[in-house]
Amino acid sequence: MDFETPDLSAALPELWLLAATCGVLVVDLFSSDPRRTVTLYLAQGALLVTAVVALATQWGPAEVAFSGHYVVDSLGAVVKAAAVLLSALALGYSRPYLSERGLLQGEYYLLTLFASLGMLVIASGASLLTLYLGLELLSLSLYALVGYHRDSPRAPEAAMKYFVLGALASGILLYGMSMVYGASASLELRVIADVAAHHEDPLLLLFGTAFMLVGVAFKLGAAPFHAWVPDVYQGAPTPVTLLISTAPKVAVVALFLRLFVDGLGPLHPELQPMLLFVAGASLLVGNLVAIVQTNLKRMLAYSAISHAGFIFVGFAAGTEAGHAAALFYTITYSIMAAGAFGLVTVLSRAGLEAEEIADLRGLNERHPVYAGVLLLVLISMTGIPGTVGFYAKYLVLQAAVEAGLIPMAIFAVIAAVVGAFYYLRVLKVAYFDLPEAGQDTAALPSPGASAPIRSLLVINGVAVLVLGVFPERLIALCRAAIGI
Amino acid sequence: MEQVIFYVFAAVMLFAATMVISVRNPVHAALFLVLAFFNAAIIWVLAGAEFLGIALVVVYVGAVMVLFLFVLMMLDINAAPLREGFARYLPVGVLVAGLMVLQLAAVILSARLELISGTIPEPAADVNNIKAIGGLLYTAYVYPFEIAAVILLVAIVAAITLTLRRRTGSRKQDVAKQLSVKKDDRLRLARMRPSQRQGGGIR
Amino acid sequence: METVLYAIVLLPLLASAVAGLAGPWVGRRGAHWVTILAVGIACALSLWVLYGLVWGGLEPVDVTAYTWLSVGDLGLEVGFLVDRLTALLMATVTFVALMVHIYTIGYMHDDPGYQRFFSYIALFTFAMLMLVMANNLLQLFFAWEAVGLVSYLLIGFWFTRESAIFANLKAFLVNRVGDLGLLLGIAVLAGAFGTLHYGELFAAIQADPERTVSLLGATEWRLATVAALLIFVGCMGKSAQVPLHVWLPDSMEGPTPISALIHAATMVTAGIFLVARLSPLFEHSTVALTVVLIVGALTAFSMGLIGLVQNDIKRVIAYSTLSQLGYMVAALGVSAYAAGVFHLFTHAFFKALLFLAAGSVIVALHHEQDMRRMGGLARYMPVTYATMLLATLALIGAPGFSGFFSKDAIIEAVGHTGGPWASLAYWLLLLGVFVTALYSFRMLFLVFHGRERLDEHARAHLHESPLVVTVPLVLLAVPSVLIGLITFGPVAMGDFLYTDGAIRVLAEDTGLQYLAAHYHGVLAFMGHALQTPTLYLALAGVLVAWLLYLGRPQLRGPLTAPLRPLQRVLEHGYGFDGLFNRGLAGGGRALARLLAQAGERWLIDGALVNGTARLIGRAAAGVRYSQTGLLYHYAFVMVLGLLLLIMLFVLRTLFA
Amino acid sequence: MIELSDFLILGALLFSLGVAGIFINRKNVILLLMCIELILLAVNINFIGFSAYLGDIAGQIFVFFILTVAAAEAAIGLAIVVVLFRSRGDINVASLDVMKG
Amino acid sequence: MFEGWLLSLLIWLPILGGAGVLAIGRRSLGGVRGAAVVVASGTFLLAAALWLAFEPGGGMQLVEQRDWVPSLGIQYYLGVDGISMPLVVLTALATLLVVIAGCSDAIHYRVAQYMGAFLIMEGLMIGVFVALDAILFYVFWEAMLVPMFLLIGIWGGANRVYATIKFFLYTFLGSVLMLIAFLYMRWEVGSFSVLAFQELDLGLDVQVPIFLALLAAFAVKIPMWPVHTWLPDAHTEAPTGGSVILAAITLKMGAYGFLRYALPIVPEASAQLAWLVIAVSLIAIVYIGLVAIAQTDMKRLIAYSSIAHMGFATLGFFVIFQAGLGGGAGDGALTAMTGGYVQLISHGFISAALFLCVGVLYDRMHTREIAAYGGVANPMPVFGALFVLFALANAGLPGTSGFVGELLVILGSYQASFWYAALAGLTLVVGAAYSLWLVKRVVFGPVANEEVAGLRDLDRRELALLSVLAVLVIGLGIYPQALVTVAEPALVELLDDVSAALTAAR
Repeated sequence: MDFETPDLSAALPELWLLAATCGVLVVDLFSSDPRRTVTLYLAQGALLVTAVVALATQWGPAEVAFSGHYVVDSLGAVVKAAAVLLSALALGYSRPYLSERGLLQGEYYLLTLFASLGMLVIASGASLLTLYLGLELLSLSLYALVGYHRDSPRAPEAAMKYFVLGALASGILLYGMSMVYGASASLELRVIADVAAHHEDPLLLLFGTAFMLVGVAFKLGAAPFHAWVPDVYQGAPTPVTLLISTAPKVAVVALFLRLFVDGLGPLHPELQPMLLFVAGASLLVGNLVAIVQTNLKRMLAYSAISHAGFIFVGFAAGTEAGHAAALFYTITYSIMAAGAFGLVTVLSRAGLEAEEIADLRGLNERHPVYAGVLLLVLISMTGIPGTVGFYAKYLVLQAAVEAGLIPMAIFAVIAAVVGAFYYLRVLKVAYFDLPEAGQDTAALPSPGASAPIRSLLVINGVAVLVLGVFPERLIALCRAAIGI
Repeated sequence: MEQVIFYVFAAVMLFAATMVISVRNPVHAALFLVLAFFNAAIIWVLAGAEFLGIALVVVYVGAVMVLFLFVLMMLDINAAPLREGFARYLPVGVLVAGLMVLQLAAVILSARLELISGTIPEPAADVNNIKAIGGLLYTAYVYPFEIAAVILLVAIVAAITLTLRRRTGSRKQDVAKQLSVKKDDRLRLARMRPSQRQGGGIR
Repeated sequence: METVLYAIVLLPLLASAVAGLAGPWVGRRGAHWVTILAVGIACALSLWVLYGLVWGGLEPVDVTAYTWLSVGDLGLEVGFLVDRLTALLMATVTFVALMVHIYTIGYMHDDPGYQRFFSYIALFTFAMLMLVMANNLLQLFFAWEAVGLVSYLLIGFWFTRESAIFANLKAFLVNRVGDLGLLLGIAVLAGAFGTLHYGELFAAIQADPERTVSLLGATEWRLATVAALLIFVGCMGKSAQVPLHVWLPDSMEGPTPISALIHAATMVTAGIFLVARLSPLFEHSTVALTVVLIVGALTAFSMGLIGLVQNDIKRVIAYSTLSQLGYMVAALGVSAYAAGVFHLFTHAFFKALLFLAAGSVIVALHHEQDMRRMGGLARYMPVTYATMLLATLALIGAPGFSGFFSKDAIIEAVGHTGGPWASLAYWLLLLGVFVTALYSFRMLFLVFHGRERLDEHARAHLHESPLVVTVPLVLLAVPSVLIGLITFGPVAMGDFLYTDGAIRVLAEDTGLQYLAAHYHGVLAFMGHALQTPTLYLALAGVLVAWLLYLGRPQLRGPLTAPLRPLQRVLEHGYGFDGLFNRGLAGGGRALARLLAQAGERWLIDGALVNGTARLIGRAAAGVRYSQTGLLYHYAFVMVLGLLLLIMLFVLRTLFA
Repeated sequence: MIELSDFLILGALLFSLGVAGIFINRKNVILLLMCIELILLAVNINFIGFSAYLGDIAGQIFVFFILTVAAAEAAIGLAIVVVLFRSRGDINVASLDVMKG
Repeated sequence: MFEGWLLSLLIWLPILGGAGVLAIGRRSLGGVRGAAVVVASGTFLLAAALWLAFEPGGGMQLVEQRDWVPSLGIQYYLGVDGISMPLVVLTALATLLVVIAGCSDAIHYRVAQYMGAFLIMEGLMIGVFVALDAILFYVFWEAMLVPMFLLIGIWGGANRVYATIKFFLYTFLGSVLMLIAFLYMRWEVGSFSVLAFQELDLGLDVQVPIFLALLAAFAVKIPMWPVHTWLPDAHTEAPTGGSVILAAITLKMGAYGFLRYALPIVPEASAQLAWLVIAVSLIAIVYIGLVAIAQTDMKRLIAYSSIAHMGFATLGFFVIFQAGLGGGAGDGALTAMTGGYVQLISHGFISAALFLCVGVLYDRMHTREIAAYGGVANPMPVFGALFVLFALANAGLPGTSGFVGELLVILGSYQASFWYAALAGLTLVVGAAYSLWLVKRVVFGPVANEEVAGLRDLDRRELALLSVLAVLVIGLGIYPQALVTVAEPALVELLDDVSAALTAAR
């Protein structure tokens, strides 16, 4: 039997990140720095380099490698770059929070890096197997990260819920994959696409597709597979919440596109009603329940559900524009979510999680700059023009309208209006409420963050605005990634 | 003949699986799960997947299930009070599970798909299952294989992160922690609010 | 000529601006001098114009001064139409206004709002001049509203008095009802003919008098009738015809000079002028004319009756104004425009005189207006008494006095008009004469004769008013007495108003034409009066008044006892005031509150807007409840979702 | 001769049992992990059935990887169970309700 | 010289200036006020330059067209015609007044944010009026909500949170449907250019939903009955400046939307559904007028009167289909539409003035309850005079700007139906009732209490602000031709387009 050494260079970003992760592991082992500065910078550096490598080596027309398990294309490059950059951003916000709670250990960075590696794998997965493994790599790292704050009363519970439900979702996804495999006799998405396009009776494929959709919708936190989202967002340490709500979503969008576009694209007409169902349910549940939340992280979790609904509207459009819209939406949403959770991180300090909405009372009075960031992020999530959130919704709606899904588009915008309410409620607390008389202002959260992190937050907020005024680059990038 | 063997072992496996989810004692459940795995292994061998059958027994029964039992016993959980409510929710559970089986069966047994008529061919005697798998693993599947390796690494790191207790008794000065102390970390002013409406209308 | 017209109009405006805006700088003297000077010049120029038009060979002027707005084909302009009708009114307005201005110096002597008052009355003069000089309906409407505005300001001049600001609001709103009619009438005309210029409008109507307009469904109405009736609603508002008269008695809350100005020369006469000016339109609608006649006659009689039971000296005169306006309107209703306008003309003098004289009394008694606390003043205030007596005689139509000619002409004209409505009107007007005499002399006797019912404080300071007050009285008394003798022939009986087409009468046999045909000079007319019941009714009225209030006051109780219910009705003004205050104003406010409460707060805001919000909140709470926090419920929901997907979308294709 | 549908039905039953186990069970969290193992076993049976039916070895290789991942998953799952137990002293599923709503 | 940039300057000078004011922050109160006044004045001067540079009847002018988001076909496309230009100038004027009014001690809390919000909003509102790309329009349209939300919420009255959230959600809901309509049209036409939209030849079945979507946006903004209830709340709770801008400008945005979008893009549907708009306009005039009478809060009363007055605008715009569109004797369509347009500008002056007046009182007494006042004219004669003037203008007195629009609309709508004119004409009575009853209870009468007795009259700044508006109110009332000359050609063109489209459809 010939044993050929495969051409490893195709997977350069993954290999680099894996190598770098191992390097970080070793370095951290021998580092005695309690602040883990070296580890942090190495990890962030590794992620940034990964982004560069991905864009530099993988942008271009699709090429398959590793016997059909790996695909090199622009979508992968963009998703990888976005995912690792967002991961790096999440790391950037994390240190003060962790160090104040005695959580600052090298493992945190390692797990984040492993999660990022899982995202990379997903982004380039060209077979059911690779996608599954990438998803598990991502998920397992995240399970551990959610439970990372062992002494917190909530984190273990959140981790347990996340784990059990995530494993269930994986099982359902796998069941679907087994059906698709049975119908197409291959694990390779190219072959599956070929079979799907020429199958006269795609029932079994469709059957498998429904199961797989559950798995993907779960990971994206779309209703009715959303139940984990609020509990995990609330229970996880805030920097982890930040991570969960950003980078993995981008990867999961890639997962969707790989599975249901590259692979089962021909089935879209049958798939569309399911996607609409998921989209509608997410918009409804997310926006409704967010209204009655008092915990900021939980509220943002429900808002994440509703945003997942919007992403699914883009998927449901089924056109390239729709896919590009979903990708753009996810990336920009991640930037906003990073800003929001970043703010919570920055405002928190030991002994006080600034995660109740009421904790923001009088923020504008105390920290007008932070209040400004909050304003930008939240109105962006609302979809007000001038911020990037508008273009996210815009692209999705345009795709929906042009795919003839006008009722869905109308439903989505009305849901967005309902959603505007709870964002406004937060702004109301931050801007209109003053610190209560007699309330010691010192008892309110104040930034325990260092200057770099504060500027990071401001940059994050301004990015929302700048991208909202000059969205062309990013839109063009996302469209090019899809191939428009 | 094969059919009979299949049905017998399948029946035992289903019984074992049922017991897993219904017995009172989690240790018994784990043992029933072992039983299910054994039966599955036999069925797999019937279908020509000898390597996997063996691996299932070795890896699962030998390692994973032992881990389960180990944790179960380590945590020493009182089983008795946990039975409450089981019967109450059972009908709904059975209903949904039954519905699920019906749906799955409806598709699998649908005449439109030729799954019913399809038979599993006899495993060819000359095919070496282990060799075939091994040959592919390191060539066509090298990339997934590497990822699997990383997954195991993650499992190690994660398990350690989550469960390893660093010694807490040692006195160590944490300057960052000292610096970031605020008044409220030492002194907590209890703020008593009048009972407040839950659910966040505009206040 | 045009320069003169500009000067006449703009001088009072400028003076008003100076007195109003620069009040603190020009001071009190400055304010009254500048306004009096301006109105005086305007008066002189108006007389010159009148003279010129009648004797000096001036041609009537119709010029456009300024394009206010032009939209598409519709040009809305400001311009002057000065013919004899206008000139007559200009002269009257400016003359009376001048007298009022002078009189005001004395009357408002101590008032802190001195400059403001002069500013207002000059503005009033300006607005009225604009009104009578307009050559198109839009400008007329402008001035019409301006008159309303200034009257609003003047009635509420003492804005700290609740009653004053109630009265001015009422006056404005009631006038606005009339204005609505006028505006709609204008819209009808503009819509039909695309112009608002009098000349063009009249020509257009003349060309097609039978033109119709559809209002409700397919029913076609004659355009002339619709427009005339709508415009007459405007007239009813301004000229205080029943039932839109309710504002006028209350307007007595204003300072007395303004009452004089409003009731004599401006404002209330605007409606009469309007109908006269639009005679070419009204002539095309007998329906409209009949309505005008009935409304006028009803007003003339019914308002006079109310005058009988008033105790406030100014309110008596106010009701007398209402009654006299009714006469004028009735005259218009029988196409006796000349008689109506003539009565307007004479009435301006003696009514102004009545008010100013009453004002003289009021000031002398330190703002006492209740006649029950007067009496026997004749000996203290001889000039006031004399002028008031002359004015009263003019009012009741004593032969030879100016009022005699104008009122008799109206009554005769109505009497010589055929038809049942005219007969009814004739009887009402005749009875009105008796009533007029009764309440006029009742007032005169109560104020100037009999027992002094003054309080001591008032009596101590009682003396004749200063010259600045009495001179205008005398100056007004002269025309009150004489003007009829001089002008009756040409203006009312002659073709003064017809030659230059200011007024057009279509019918060939109106009552007035009959009179004119049988007119043989002033003396003959007076002689003829001896044969008519009018004179005797007036005499009877005077006698009854003397009997009840001077000669045999003790008879008053027994005689009036049976009439007590009637008295009560009269004291309540036939219930119009109640209807207005409680019914319309109160009802309107109740309706408004109902709408605000039920429509806005409950239905739209409560049920729809906040209801939706509540609904969403409930739904949210419901869905939230499903998030129990329990792992098995979460898993259950997920599995249900999976089953739903399969059932709805996969099995569908299986069984399709 | 074993029919493919037999395999698949077996898988389906096992899958349903596993899923039902997750939402019926209110007891021990570890039982949930066992149920997950059941689900994965069901998937594996499907894969092996198809693999044999199609004569394609890829299905078996997938099963191999699933076993690997399942082992890793079990390790992490049990680690979380331990953490959970340490933090609250029991691993009752019904008591995992601090966060809700 | 800079004409090619004039419109951009008008948009961006206030926005960037506002950002600069924000940056000054709490460092220097004087600096903030000075900078804000300078920026607002500069913008106003630019607007004045715009008026001078504008050629009446010259169609779209000062056009700027650049790519903005080329991959979506969104352009940075600006231009003005006779319809938008006066509104731009009005915006600059109103903002200048508001900024100057804000330089008093009444605004002492977070002055930089206050000024910054107004300036940024000014740029956005101007953007709404000059944008010729639908998405650009939408961006400005929506972005404006945020500063207004903050203005009401931070500096508003006691019930401000309810009011501002209601305001935001209501208008947001209306406008998102418009966005869908834009997206649909862009799908049809391949561009977001408004002018391209106007060329679009859509079937009636498509036009009607588009019209309804646009109606949702514009009706809420104007606002029309029954989606008006955000307005009284927002007006009431907003700080004085916020009320002024809301009344003077943002309501006009809705009306402008009808002129720029609804009528020219979907003329057939507009004609088809004109009865609906006419009906609610008449309801607004009569019903809302009555409701205004019952108000006990000054600002609420004025807010309701705003709704009633905007009913005249919408009546004027939509009665055209029944009032002899396409010429003819009297040309009621043009009359009505011009009337509606003049009403917009006039209402901008009058409502701004009235809200400023209420602000003057509020700054002194800190209550808006009518019952707390009475006899204000005694201690404040100058104020009383001006207040009476504006109230009379609000009641549509001839000689003030309030009359012009009402007259033209009544004349024009008579061409459609006598009863339209009659119902609209009821405002003569109802409008006078609520305006003057307010005057009676607040300005006139005996001094109500000690507090009123102690009021001081207008200071020079207040007097200057109100005098400017008084001059404008009277000026427009006496010489409306100045405005009509500018706007009429554009309105004629609009009417021609609409009538041509209707003819073609038949």
